[in-house]
Amino acid sequence: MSIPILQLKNIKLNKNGKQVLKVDQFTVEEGAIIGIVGPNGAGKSTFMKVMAFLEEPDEGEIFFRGINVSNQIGIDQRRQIAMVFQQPLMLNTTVHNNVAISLKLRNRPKKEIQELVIHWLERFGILHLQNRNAKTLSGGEAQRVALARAMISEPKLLFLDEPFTALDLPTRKRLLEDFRQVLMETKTTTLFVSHDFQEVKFLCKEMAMLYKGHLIDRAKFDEINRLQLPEELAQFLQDWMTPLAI
Amino acid sequence: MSIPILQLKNIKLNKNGKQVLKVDQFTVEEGAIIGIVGPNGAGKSTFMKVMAFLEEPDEGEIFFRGINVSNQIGIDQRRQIAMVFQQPLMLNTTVHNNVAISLKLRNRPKKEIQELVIHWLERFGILHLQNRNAKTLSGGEAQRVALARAMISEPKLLFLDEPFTALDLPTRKRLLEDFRQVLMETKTTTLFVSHDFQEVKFLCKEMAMLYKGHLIDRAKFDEINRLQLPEELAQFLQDWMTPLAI
Amino acid sequence: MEMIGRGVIKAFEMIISRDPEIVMITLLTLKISGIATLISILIGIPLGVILAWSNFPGRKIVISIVNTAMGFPPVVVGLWVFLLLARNGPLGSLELLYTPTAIIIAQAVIASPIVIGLTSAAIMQVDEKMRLQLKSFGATKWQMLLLVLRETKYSLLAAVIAGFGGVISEIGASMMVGGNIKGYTRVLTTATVMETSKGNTDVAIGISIILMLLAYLVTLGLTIMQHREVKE
Amino acid sequence: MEMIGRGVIKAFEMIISRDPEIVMITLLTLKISGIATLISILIGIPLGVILAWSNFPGRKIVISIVNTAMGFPPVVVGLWVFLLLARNGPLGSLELLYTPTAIIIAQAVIASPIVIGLTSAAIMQVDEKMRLQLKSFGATKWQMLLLVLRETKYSLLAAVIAGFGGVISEIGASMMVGGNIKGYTRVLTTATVMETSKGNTDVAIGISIILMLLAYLVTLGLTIMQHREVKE
Amino acid sequence: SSNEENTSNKENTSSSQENATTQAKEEKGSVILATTTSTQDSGLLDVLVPVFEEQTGYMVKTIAVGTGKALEMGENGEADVLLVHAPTAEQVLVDNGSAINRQLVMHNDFVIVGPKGDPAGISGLTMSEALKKIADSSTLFISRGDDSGTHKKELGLWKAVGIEPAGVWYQETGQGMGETLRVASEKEGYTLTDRATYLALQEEIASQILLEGDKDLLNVYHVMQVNPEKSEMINAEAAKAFVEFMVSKETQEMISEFGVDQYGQSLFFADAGKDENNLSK
Ligand SMILES: Nc1ncnc2c1ncn2[C@@H]1O[C@H](COP(=O)(O)OP(=O)(O)OP(=O)(O)O)[C@@H](O)[C@H]1O
Ligand SMILES: Nc1ncnc2c1ncn2[C@@H]1O[C@H](COP(=O)(O)OP(=O)(O)OP(=O)(O)O)[C@@H](O)[C@H]1O
Ligand SMILES: [Mg+2]
Ligand SMILES: [Mg+2]
Repeated sequence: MSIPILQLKNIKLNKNGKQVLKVDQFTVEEGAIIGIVGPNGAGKSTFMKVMAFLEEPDEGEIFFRGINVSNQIGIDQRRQIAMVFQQPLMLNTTVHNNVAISLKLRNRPKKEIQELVIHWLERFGILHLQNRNAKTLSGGEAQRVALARAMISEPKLLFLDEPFTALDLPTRKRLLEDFRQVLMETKTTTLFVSHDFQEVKFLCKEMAMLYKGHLIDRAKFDEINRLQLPEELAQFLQDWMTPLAI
Repeated sequence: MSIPILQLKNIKLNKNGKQVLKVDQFTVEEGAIIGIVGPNGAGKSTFMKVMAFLEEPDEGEIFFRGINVSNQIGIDQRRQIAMVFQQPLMLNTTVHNNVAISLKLRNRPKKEIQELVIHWLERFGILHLQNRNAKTLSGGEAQRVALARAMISEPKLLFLDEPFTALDLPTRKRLLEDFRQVLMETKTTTLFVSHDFQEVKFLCKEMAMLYKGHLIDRAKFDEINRLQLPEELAQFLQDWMTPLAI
Repeated sequence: MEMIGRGVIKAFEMIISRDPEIVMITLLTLKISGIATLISILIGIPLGVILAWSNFPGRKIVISIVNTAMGFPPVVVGLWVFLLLARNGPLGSLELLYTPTAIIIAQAVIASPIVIGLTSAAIMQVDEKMRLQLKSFGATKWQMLLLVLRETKYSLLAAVIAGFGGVISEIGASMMVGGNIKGYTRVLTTATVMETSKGNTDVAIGISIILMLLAYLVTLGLTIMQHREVKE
Repeated sequence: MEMIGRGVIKAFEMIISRDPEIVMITLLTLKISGIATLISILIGIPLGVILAWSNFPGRKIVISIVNTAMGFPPVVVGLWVFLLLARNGPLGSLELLYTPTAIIIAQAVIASPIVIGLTSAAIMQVDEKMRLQLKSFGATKWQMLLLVLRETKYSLLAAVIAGFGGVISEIGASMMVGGNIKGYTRVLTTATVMETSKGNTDVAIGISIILMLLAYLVTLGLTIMQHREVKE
Repeated sequence: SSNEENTSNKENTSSSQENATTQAKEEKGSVILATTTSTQDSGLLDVLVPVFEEQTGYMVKTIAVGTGKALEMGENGEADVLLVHAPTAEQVLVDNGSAINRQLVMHNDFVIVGPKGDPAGISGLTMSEALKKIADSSTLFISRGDDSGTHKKELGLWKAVGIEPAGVWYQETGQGMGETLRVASEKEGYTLTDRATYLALQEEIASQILLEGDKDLLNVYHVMQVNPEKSEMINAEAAKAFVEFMVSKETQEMISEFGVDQYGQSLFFADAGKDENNLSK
C-alpha cells in the first residue's frame, strides 16, 4: 500500500486550558474523500486547521507523505494544500486578485494566472464579478470566490469547511456534482466538513466523527449502524441523518 | 385593518452604479412572518438591511407604523428592531457581554440584564460559553450568540438573514420549533431569509421572491404554482423547492 | 560616553535626594502634559471618528491637512500660539503668555492632530459591516462611537500614546510660549535644553533620564490598558 | 497677527524669487527627512509586524519601551547621537558629526519607534483569522508580511505619515548633531528657529510656511495612497 | 538674612520656598524680562532675580532668547524690560522711542578660542592681525550667525579689519553660544565667545582661549525699560524698579562677586554709573 498523504498520531490541542482536540490516530490515504461530522463545537474546524498545518497542536505528531512535519512544514509542502474556511475572509481587493493570490504567491507566469482565474471564475459562475471589490460581495458570491481561490492552486490536499452553506440550493446541487467530478478526475485528497448528511454522503466515501473534541470513530456509510458509539453521539447521528422535514 | 408595521414604496438602491435593489411596493403587517427567497446575489441581504433602516435607499419612501421615516428613523423606533446578520460579527468581549449589549445600550437595570442574558443563553444552549471571548467561538456557537443577541431585546420587528446555516441539524430542528413557538407567542413580525425551502415553509406563512435585485412577487405557499413568474425565476423556484437528494 | 555614566548617576542623585526643584518640575511636566493629552483626546477622538465616518466633498483634503498637522513642528505651533497670545495678539488681553496654561494650549494643538489622524485611520480600518452590526443593536450615535472605540482598542491606545509622546517630548513650543520660567513654566524638556546650553551636560542627561522614566511609566500604564485581556 | 500676514508675504517672496538659499535648504530638508523616513520604514515595519505576531516572555515590556520611544524628545535622541558621534565618542573616528548623515541617523532613530509602535498596533488589530487565511494561500513569511500590510493600509500609511511628520518637524536633534551649518546642514526647521531667535519673525514664519507646504505635499501624496480605491 | 542666603549660592534657593512666594508675587503683578541666553546660562539671573522678587514683590518672568529676539520683543511691546548686550542695536531702539531709561549695567569680555594646536598661530597677536591670519590661511572659523550680540560684535571686528568673511573656512551655526562652542570644538575651528559661556563649558570642550584682553573685545550689557506706550499691558512700574535694582549698589556688588567661588574669577564687571567709553579691564 502506498504512503498515506497525511497521518496524525496522539494529537492534543488545548485552548485556554480546555482540551478542544484529541486525535489518537488518523490516516488519510492519497485520493481519499472524507467527511468530518459532529455537532457544533465538536472541534471540526480545529481538526481541519491542524491537518492543514495552520494550527500547531500542543502534542502529537503529523506526517505528510510519511515525513514527520510536526515541527515545521516546508513551504513546498504547504503549497500542496488549500483550504476553504468556514468564514472565508476576502482580501480588500478585486475578486480577480482574490482568486489569483495563491498563484501570484507562487510566482506563476502572468498569462497562466490570467487564464486559470478566468477558468475558475467561470466554473463558479462569478466571472461577471471579477473586477468587483471582494468585500462588497453577497454571502453566496463570497463563498464561491473562496472555493475558486482554493481550487485554482490545484491542491493535492483540500480542506473544505462547510463550503456550501451560503449557496442557493440550485447552485449547490450544481457545484456538488461538479466537485465530485473534479475531485475524482484530479484525485484530490479532500476533507469535507458539513452539517448536511446528503452532501457528505454524496461527496464522500466515508466519514469521521468528532464529539466534544475527540475523534471518536470513522466509517464507511454502510457501516455506521454497526459502530459502537457513545449513546449521545449515536443519538446525534441518528437525528443528524434524518433530513429536515418538519 | 390595522396600520402595517412597515411599508416600502418605490425603493431603489444603486451601488457603484449598479442597481442592486428595486422594490415597487411592499407591506409588512404586524405579526407577519415572511420568507425572503432568491438566488445568490438577488439582493436579499440588501433588502433586509434597507427594511431594518441600516442602509438608506437612493430613492423611495419607508413608513414605520404609518410614519414616513425615509429620512431618519428615531432611536426609539430603531430599538424596536433587531437583526441577525448573514455574517454576524462578534464584539471583542465575552459571550455574556455580546448578548447583553443591546440591553446595556438601553440602560436597562443590571439585574434584569443578568437574568435575561442567562435566560437566552440557556435557550440557545450556550450558557456554558458565557465567559468566553466571543471571537474564539466555533461557527455554530457564534451563530447562536447572534440569535440570542437579537432575541434579548424583544424586538417588534425581527430580521433573520440565513440565521441557521452554521447550526448542526439536530440543533437546527430544535431551534426552528422553538422559534416558531416564540414568534407566535410574542407576535414578533419577522422577515426570514433562507436558502432552505423546508425552513421557510416551516417558519413562514408566505414568501417574497427577489430576482436580480427586483422584488418580483409575494405569495402564500399554496399560491406559488399559480404565480405568473419570469421563466428563469420559475425554473429557479422549481429547482429550489426540490430538496437535496442527489 | 563617560558623560552618560555621569548623567545616570546624576539622575539617581536627583531622584534619591528628591531634589525639590526637580520634583516640582517633574510634577509640573506631568500635569501640563497630562492635561494637554486629555484635551487632545477629548477633541481628537470624536473628530477622528467623525472624519472616518462622514462623507463630504473635500474629505480627503481635510484628512491630508490633519495628517500634515500631525507633523507640524512644535516650534511652529509655538510660534503661532505665541502670536495669538502675545500682547498685540488677538487674545493678548487674557495675559496667558508665559503661563503653564499657554503651554497646555500649545501642546494640545500639537497633540490633537496626532490623535485625530491616528484615530480616523484606526476607525477606517474597521469593517463597514461592524458599523452596521453596532447600529443594529440600537446604539445612539454616541454609543456607536464608544462601541467602535472599544473594538479598535489597540490602534486607539497607540494614538493616545503617540499623542502623549508628542507633548511630553516637546520643547520648542514650551520654550516659546512658556518661557522656561524657573519655578513657574520650566518643564523637564526645557530644563534639559537649558542645562545643555549651560554646559551642565550631566545634569541635562540626568533630567532627560527622569523625563524618560516618567514617560515610560505613563506609557507602560497605557500599554497595559492596550493589551488587557478582553473581559469587562 | 499682522506678523503672520508679513510672514505669508515673505513666504511668497521667497518662493517666487526662488531664493537660492531657501531652495537649497528645502531640497536638503526633503532629502534628509525622506531618507530618514525610508530607513525608519525599512526598520520599523518588519519589526512592528514581528512584535505584533511573536509571543515571547516580556513582549509587553518591549512594546511599552517602543511606545515610550515613540515619545522620546528629539533633543534627547540628539544628545545621545551626539555623544556617540563626538570626537571622543565610540564612533568619533567616522567624523560624522555635523554632517547631513548625522541628522539622518538621529531622525531615523526618532522615527523608527513611531513606525514600529503604530505598525504593531495596526497589525494587532488584524483578526487572527486573517493571518490563517493568508497562510493558507501558501504565503512565505515575507509574503505574509506584505499581504497583511496591504490589508492594514490605512493604519500603516498613518504610521508612515506620523513617522515622516516626526522627522520633518524635528529640530532638537538636527540642531545638535547637524549644527545648523549654513549651506551644509541647515534645514527648514533649524532655519526657522534661528530666524526666530534673530528676531526675524516674519522670515521665520515664511520659512515655516514653506516647511508646512512641503510637508503638506508629501503628506497629501501619502494620504491619497492611503485612500486609493482598492484595485491593483 | 534670606537675602544673603539667596545671594551666596544659587543652589541654596529652595524652590518650595520660592513656589510658596510665587502666589503672593503674582498678586502684585509680574514683569517680563527679555534677556540674552548668556545671563541665564551663566547663572547670574538665578542669583539676582530672587532678590529682586523678594524686595519688590513682583514676579519676574525671565525669557532668555537671542539678543535679536529680545530686542524685537522690546520693539513689539512683548516685554517690559530688557537686559541685552548689543549697544549699537540698542541705540536704535532708544532712538525710535521703543526703549527708555537705558542704563549701563556691566560688561565682560569676548575671547577668541580655538583648537589646542592653534593652527593659524594667532596666539599673542593683536585682534586685527589674528583675524587676518585666520582668513589668509583659510583656517576654519565658526560664526554664530544668529544676529546675537556676539555675532554682531564678530561682524564688527571683521569689518574693522576690512575682511568680508566668506568661503568654506567660514561657517555659520545660527545657534546659541554654547552650541556654537561645541561645534567649534568638534570641528577644530576658531570662534568668538563671551568669557562666561566659555568658562561654563570649559570642561566639556577641547577649545582653548587663544586671544584675550584686546580692548576691542568688550561685551557691554545695558538694562532698559520698554516704552510703556508700546502696549497697555506693560508693567512700567515694575520695569522701572528692575532697572533701578540692576544699577543699585547692592546688586552691582553681587554682580562683581558672581562666579568667583566657582571659577576663581568674576564673570562680569559691574559698571553702573561709569562712562561707557572708558571701560577697560
Ligand atoms: N480560545 C479558546 N478557548 C476555549 N475554547 C475554545 C477556544 N477556541 C475555540 N474553542 C472551542 O473549541 C471548540 C471547537 O471549535 P471548532 O471551531 O473546531 O468547532 P466546530 O466543530 O467547527 O463547530 P461548528 O460546527 O460550530 O463550526 C468549540 O467549542 C470552541 O468554542
Ligand atoms: N458595492 C457594490 N457594487 C456593486 N454591486 C454590489 C455592491 N455591493 C453589493 N453588490 C451586489 O448586490 C447584490 C445583492 O447583494 P446581497 O448581499 O443583497 O445578495 P443576497 O441576495 O443576500 O445574496 P446571498 O444569497 O449570496 O447572500 C449582489 O450581487 C452583490 O454583489
Ligand atoms: Mg466549524
Ligand atoms: Mg445574503
